[in-house]
Amino acid sequence: MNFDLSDEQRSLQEAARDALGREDTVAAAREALEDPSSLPDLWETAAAAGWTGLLVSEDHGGVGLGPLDAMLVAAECGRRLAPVPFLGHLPATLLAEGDELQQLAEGEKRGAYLPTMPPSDLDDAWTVDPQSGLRRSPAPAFADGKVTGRVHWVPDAAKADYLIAIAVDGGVPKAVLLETSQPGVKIEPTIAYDSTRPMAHVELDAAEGKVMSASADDITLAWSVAQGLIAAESLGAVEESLERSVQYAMERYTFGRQIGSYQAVKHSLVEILRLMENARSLMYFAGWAGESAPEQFTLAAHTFRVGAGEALDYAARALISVHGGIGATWEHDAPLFFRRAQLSRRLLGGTGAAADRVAGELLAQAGAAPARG
Amino acid sequence: MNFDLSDEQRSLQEAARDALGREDTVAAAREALEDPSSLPDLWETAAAAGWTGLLVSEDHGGVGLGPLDAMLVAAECGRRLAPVPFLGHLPATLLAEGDELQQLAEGEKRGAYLPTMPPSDLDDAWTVDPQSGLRRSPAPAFADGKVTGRVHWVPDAAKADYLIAIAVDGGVPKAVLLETSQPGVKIEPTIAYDSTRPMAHVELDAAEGKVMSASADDITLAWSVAQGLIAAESLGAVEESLERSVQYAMERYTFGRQIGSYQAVKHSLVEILRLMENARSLMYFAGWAGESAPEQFTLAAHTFRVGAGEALDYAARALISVHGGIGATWEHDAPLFFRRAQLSRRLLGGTGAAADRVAGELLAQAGAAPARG
Amino acid sequence: MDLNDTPEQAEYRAKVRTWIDANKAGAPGLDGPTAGKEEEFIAIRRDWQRVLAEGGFAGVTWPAEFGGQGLGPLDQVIVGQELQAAGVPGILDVIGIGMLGPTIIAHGTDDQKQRYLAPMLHADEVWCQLFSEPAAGSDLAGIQTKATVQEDGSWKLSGQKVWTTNAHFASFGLILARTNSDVTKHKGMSMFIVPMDAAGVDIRPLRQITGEAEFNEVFFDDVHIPADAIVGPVDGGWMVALTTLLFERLAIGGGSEGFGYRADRFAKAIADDPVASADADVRHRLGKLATDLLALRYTGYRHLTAIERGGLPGSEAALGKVTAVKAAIEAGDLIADVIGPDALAEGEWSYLISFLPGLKSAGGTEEILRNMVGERVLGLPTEPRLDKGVPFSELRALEREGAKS
Amino acid sequence: MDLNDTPEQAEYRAKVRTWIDANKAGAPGLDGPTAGKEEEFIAIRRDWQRVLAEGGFAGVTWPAEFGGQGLGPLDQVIVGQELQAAGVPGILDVIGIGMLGPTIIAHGTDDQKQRYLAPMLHADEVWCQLFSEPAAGSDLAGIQTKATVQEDGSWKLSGQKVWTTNAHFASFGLILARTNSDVTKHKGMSMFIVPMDAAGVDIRPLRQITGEAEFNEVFFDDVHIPADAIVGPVDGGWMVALTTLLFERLAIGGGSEGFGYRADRFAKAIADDPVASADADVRHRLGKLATDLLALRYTGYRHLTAIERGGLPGSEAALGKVTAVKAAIEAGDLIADVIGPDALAEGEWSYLISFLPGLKSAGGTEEILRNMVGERVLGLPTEPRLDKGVPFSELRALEREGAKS
Repeated sequence: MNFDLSDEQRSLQEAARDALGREDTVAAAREALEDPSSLPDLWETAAAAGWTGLLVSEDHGGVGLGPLDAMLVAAECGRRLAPVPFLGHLPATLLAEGDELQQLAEGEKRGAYLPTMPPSDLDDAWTVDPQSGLRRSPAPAFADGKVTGRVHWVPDAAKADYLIAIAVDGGVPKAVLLETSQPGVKIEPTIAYDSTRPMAHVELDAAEGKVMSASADDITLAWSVAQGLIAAESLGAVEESLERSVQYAMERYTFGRQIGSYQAVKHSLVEILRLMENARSLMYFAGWAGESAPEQFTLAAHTFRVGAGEALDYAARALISVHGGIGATWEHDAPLFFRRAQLSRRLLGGTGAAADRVAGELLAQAGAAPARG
Repeated sequence: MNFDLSDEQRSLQEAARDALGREDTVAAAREALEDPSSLPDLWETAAAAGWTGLLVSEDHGGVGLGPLDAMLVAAECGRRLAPVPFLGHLPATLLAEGDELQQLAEGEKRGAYLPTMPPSDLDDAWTVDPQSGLRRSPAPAFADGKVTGRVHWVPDAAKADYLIAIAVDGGVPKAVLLETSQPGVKIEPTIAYDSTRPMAHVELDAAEGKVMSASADDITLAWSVAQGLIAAESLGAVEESLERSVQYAMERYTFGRQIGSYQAVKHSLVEILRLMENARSLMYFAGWAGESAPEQFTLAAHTFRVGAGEALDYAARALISVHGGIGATWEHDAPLFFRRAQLSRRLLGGTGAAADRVAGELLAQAGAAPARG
Repeated sequence: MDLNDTPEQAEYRAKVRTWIDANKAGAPGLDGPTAGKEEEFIAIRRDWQRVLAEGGFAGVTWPAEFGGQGLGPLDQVIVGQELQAAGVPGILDVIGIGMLGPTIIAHGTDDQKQRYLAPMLHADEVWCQLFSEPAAGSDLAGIQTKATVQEDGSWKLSGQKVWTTNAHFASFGLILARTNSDVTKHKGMSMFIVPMDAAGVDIRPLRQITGEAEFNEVFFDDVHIPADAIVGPVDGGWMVALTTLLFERLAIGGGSEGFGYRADRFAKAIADDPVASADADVRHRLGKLATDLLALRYTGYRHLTAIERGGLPGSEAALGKVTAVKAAIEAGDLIADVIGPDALAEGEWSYLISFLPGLKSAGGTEEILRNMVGERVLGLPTEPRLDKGVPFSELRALEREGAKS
Repeated sequence: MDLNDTPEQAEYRAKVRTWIDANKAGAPGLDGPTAGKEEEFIAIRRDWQRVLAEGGFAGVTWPAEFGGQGLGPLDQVIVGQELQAAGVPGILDVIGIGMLGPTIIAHGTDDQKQRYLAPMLHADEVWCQLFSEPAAGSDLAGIQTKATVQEDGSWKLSGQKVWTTNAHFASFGLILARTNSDVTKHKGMSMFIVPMDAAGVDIRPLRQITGEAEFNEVFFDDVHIPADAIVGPVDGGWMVALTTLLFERLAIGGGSEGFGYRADRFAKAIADDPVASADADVRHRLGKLATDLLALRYTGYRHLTAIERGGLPGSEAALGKVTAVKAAIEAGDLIADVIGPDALAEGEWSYLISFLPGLKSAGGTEEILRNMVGERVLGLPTEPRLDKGVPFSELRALEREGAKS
């Protein structure tokens, strides 16, 4: 029994914290709301630290670490609202192969995974987030070696060199590597309520790409890893929100007392702590499952998504509330965490669909093994 | 503008409070948990006060009051957890006719309405609560002058003389008056988690009854009135819960202070107040709509059901919590309000279906009038 | 239960309606200012307030001697309802007419009433309220802005105010300042009228999450205030401020229906999506939040009834804000869950979602509000106070000590 | 991240498993007592504890000199896991072995250890914990049960305790009593061993909402306590009590997985209903509460890791109870919403729903727990205390005064 981070993992965390501490990424997030072009590009930082190849084996130019390591780094990025293009790139490296994989791992090229949800009880088919509304869109189609379809709300696509599209051929998904510059690929950058998450819609019109050897299981894994990464970013943001909230609750006085001495404030801060510790345990669950219990990884990654999402929803609002009116002003940092919470909740299927999948996994287990419980 | 009770309504409330104060119905509720036969029968009280004919015109032996008056009396019953068989009897008087109506109004006979939910977006047919599970059961069928079917969780059926069944004939509902003693009518008393609400399942096997002239709208009205009555009972229980909670919060000390001075307790009691005042406004909404805006009565009665149900869910748990461990013991009164909350939430379609109908009404309005908003 | 007008109210309503019909052609639209056109917008709305005032529909409850109509708060509500029904905006200076004018009527000198009320009514001079400070939010009596009396009886004012609506185009502000630090905090404040164009006044817009500047910060640096600009007695400002807050409560109690958050508006957004309209989770959430908003609407009628009878809604009326903000947050979350990130792009839902966190703290945090209601309505005991009987000048030292113990 | 045993743990686990395989034929079932058969049930479970003790599986962490195995808390956990996996009950006297025995080992005299520990281990004498009182729930140091020293050095004990598990068949209780009212409340308590069959001890079952008596009230009326029955110093009982509570924390930290509330158990109840299994609202609620319960399971492994390293879980571990109760309440509500009133009939869901309100307050209210975590883990300031430095005897007068001010 050792359900804790290893010394190597702690070093990785600290190194990430150091690397990301060099720029005031939170202030940059506010500036980028008015001038998106001002957003710092942290790609060099990521590549230098080896993060671009975090999940790639050393044979292919990576550093051969696992999902938990990736989540730990993502959490540090989330803490600083740092615009490191992880959500798109890392899952892409799980599906790419050959020279392109090497280029991605070494940070020479940037990848973007087109998030595609595996079939679930909600939709018995591969789907992508719709541009708008609750009805999910079908995943792109694969026919005659070509990919056609539209994928919305793709993180990190605007600056990507390679896309990994999931295209469906008679119900079977294929991972297809495309170059963003090639014919038939159109990338439309779109609004970002959270300036640090540049989003794009991707239009594929009979785009011809390289079909990777990834199986449906591999493709499901990429989706789940993406769930874990966005959850980890949220967890990091929660940690930072709690730290800032506690600090203010110690500094601010009302009616002659520090506001942190009032039960209403104290209990709310403890609620952040409770949700945060639960989410951290679920990150460990996902990390452990990714390494030692792959059959539980889908469930684990989605519980982490649900738990971290709930924690950030709560923490971002509490961070504003504890600061009173000033916390809701443009010049304050709290709204940047709120923006992060609002957008994260609705990306990659949203936390609602993640909760549905948690239920689906458990119901399937319960149905399959009626003697349990 | 006069959105308040009339003097007559206040008198009615006070008279009800007086009449119900003669017995310790809360203590009786506890005793009846172990000995259901010990439950006092308040029928004479109800008949003497004219409540049995509250909604019946004077021509038919009633007192000719409206839904708001009935809800006010129901709230007083709820406050005392008094086992007055209102939920079954009063809606029955809305559908009965002739001599039987006169007997019901005068309290000579007891009626029980078999709760039957009008078609909604959930089920496009008339349905009754199932014995168990989320799938609703079809309402009894009407064929060749006879009613066949099973209605579950019928309040007040065990002691009723007349039943009003809603039986469906080719999609059209008919209200049918049956005698409980007649062939083809079987009444099976069943458990009551809340001892003051004796419940029964009613089995109808080709039972021949009198078909009333009630229209589908009348039958829908009876359902909505039943929603309003159970909501009113809940509101009364909330008022009592708040009063008792506040009293204890003033008496009990911890760490040198009255517990009501602590924010956690204070804010929780204020939350009961908030939910209670909202529910009271919705009762007025339902009362006003019943009288002056019948086209809004369905919406109003169901919002009241939702609001009062939420208030009682919260208040009953808070009543226990504020008392600490002792509030969760058998000899304490708080659990009796908790039992009331638990059962009420699941009767007559449950508060969940009521919330769904509120949504359905508003969505229909929004769809029908796309220029609104 | 009767939502109909009394005959007198019906008559007044008819009169209002007739006037609106005759004048609405000249009324501006309901939309806010477009970027870069703020000044023009304000000029138009000033003109419209003047037209309303001349018609007798500004200061409806003000005494006739000050240009008002001497009518009751319900008549004020009728005016508001009819203007809304006609799609026509109301007065520009809601805070001045609704709260500050009545405060001056109650506590001002004759000269002050003479000088200030008529131009306020006609929007020739708009007013702003200068109470809140960065370090005195929930605890208003903790303000630090200081007015020091000069040899000639005039005052010098220094400090910072915040959350000031309309400051950037106001002519005057009503400002609460500390005039004596050697007494307990409630006892050493005075109220003044300050010209917003005085030397030493610096107004800076304060942008909210939405990106819009709904409020301002106002800085005062040795601003000269003449002796006759004090409203009420020296060191008696707290009572004057309470009057203003009472009129605020009246304004909120009478007017709002869930702060403009209407169930039908949110239902419409869901109804547009057939999948969402049939989703049990979405419907459940919609049904519950709509119930809350309808409860607010009918609670509003209960308050109006209380006002009609010459009273005020009980202190529990303040809980309406809690319900409104909670339901609107749930609605924003639901709608954005249904629509997806597109709802966060510019537009009404993005604005709603970004606006609510600020509204939550506006007018006192939810915690303070619950304390107030628990103590006033339920009679619950107050918390131990560390600041009782302590001169303002010693408070911070005491605070530090209290934190350590 | 590794949930596997170390080689030493694996070896110990194999040993435990071998022993259980050899002995489980003689083990009783997991069910609780049936009505009217409580005494028989307890006799059987006493016998089984004796068997466990002889096998070395009771008092696993007790020092060998007192009959224990001298092993670590993780080994204790392994025993529990293996017994559970085999469907075999553990010891009867969890409170005695887990908390009271270790307290006596830490603070008792040699004579006390000699006299009491062995019979406790073998369930010849079961123990109960007599700390809580009706007027001292969250504020344990507010106890009023009084022990008065007699001329011969013995004590007379009077007062009332509550929430006492196993009192009705316990031989001894460890009781916290006030021995000095003239000092502040934490400083005037002492800890005693009291025979439960002593004259003046009256034990009354305390029924819960479920109808079952999980606890007792115990009344003491001039009960004679010999001088050598004190545990620890006179007036030093608070430190002894803290030791007991520390062992309680260790027991809770190491053992529970959501207090037995498992996500799969609840999922099964929903899976039985195909309509519910496909309902978006039901699934959403299930997904969220299951997430909470899974978080608890994996939080438990983090705590075990801390214990394995020789530490204790942090104070935030106490929040596990909040999550467990919250998720279980949500599960009970969900399942009863799905099943309907039938779920409230007798049976597991009815029991669950009725049991939870009591569990919510057990071991301190949620409010006190959040205070504790906020102060210890987040370092937030405490609330002002009115009872600091005040002799116990004057506290009530002060309370009344504080309430008035």
